[in-house]
Amino acid sequence: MAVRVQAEDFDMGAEVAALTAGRPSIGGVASFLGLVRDVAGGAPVTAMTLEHYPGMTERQLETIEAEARARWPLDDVLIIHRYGRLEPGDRIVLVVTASAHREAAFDACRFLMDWLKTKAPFWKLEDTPDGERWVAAKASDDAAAARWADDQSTR
Amino acid sequence: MAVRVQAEDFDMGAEVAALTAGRPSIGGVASFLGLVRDVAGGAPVTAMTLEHYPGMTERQLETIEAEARARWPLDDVLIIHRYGRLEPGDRIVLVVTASAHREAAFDACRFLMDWLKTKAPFWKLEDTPDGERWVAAKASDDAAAARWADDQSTR
Amino acid sequence: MKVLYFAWLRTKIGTAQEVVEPPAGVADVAGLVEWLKTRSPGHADALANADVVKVAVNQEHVGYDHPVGPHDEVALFPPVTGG
Amino acid sequence: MKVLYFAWLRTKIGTAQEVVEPPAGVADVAGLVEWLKTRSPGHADALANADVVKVAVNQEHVGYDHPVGPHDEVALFPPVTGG
Repeated sequence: MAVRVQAEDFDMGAEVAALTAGRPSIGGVASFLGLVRDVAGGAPVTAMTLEHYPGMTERQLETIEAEARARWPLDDVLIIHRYGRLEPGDRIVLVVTASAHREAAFDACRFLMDWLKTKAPFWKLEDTPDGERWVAAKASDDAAAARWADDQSTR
Repeated sequence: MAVRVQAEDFDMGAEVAALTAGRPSIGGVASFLGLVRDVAGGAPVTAMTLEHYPGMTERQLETIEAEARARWPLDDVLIIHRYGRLEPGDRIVLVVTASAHREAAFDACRFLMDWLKTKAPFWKLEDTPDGERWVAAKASDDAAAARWADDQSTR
Repeated sequence: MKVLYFAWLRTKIGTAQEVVEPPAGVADVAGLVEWLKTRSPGHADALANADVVKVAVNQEHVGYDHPVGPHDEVALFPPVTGG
Repeated sequence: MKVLYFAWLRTKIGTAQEVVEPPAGVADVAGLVEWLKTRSPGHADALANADVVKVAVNQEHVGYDHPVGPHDEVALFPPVTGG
């Protein structure tokens, strides 16, 4: 169980190396790294501030992680999500899933990102040339998460 | 276009950092890291030697990469595959896909791994307590690759 | 009862959290939200559209029919946009 | 014509590559494989089951009906197991 909510940046290579070190039962590690883009909805973004709900965020991420571990045979899971002010190119989120086999790692990683997008209490405020703008939730994220609710299979 | 076939180990964190540096159009990076397991088919594995077909390997990986770029809007792709003698816990393969959006990155990463497993000319020889053993191809890998041939959608 | 506001609910209402004592008739989230709307024009504006106001009670996502009591921590926020 | 063998085809046949001059009647992969089987018991053993012998001509995956000629590089190998 490893869930971290932090303002600080993280080192993806070091995190994956630490997670896999001395564990030769792991055959595949799937990862997703989310970065701040410099454009959103066609408009330039100069910075972004991630607000969150301390306490609930950690609780929600732990719930999501437990759900992934119940669904797939995972050797380990790591979720890191940053908050605070970030600039284009900065790392926002890292999800790492390790399993004996690649199918479980891929499925679990995608599941975690889809649920994190729709359940973890974070809100993005973008700085644009026209001022600050709260990011609207995307219907496509709801649809992505919903497919896991409908489908208990591993794809 | 970045495909590397090498005996040397690689640094996943440095590779992902180099791929994303100065490219704020990238919003999501999906990765898959394959490692040598210490067990296969229930039997212990003490080492593994990866044989390949120099020339054809690079050509095949470049073909697979071009196919992924044609199917999904990718900012970049990296495929590294090692050959030679490896031990449990050693890194074998890294596939990294970068896109503005996570769906394309996830789909392309999985596609590349599935096709790499069934098209790239590598063969694994395992050292076990009972001697050397050539790894048999898995029907599940053929099935995984076949689903991309049948299905032009992005899942 | 402690009520927390996040993102544009927070900026419209002008506070991140407040301690409130709703009347005895307020027994669930729906009743609480209706009562909160009467506290200020900012509250009324922020809570006008229930479709975009999500709720957590004691840090768990819940629906508008979830009960609320004096010792609960109730959070109101727009749909989440992390990841 | 250059013929390459990989993995257990290589170990059964005892060589990684050989330059061969098949008779004029050998025009495709299927014909080449049949002729190669006559070269030694090791060849016959390695090439006995076509289901597990895959082929590349000039470094492209092909089927047994693919033509082969004197200047081609033909590789014979088991199903791949990389990744």
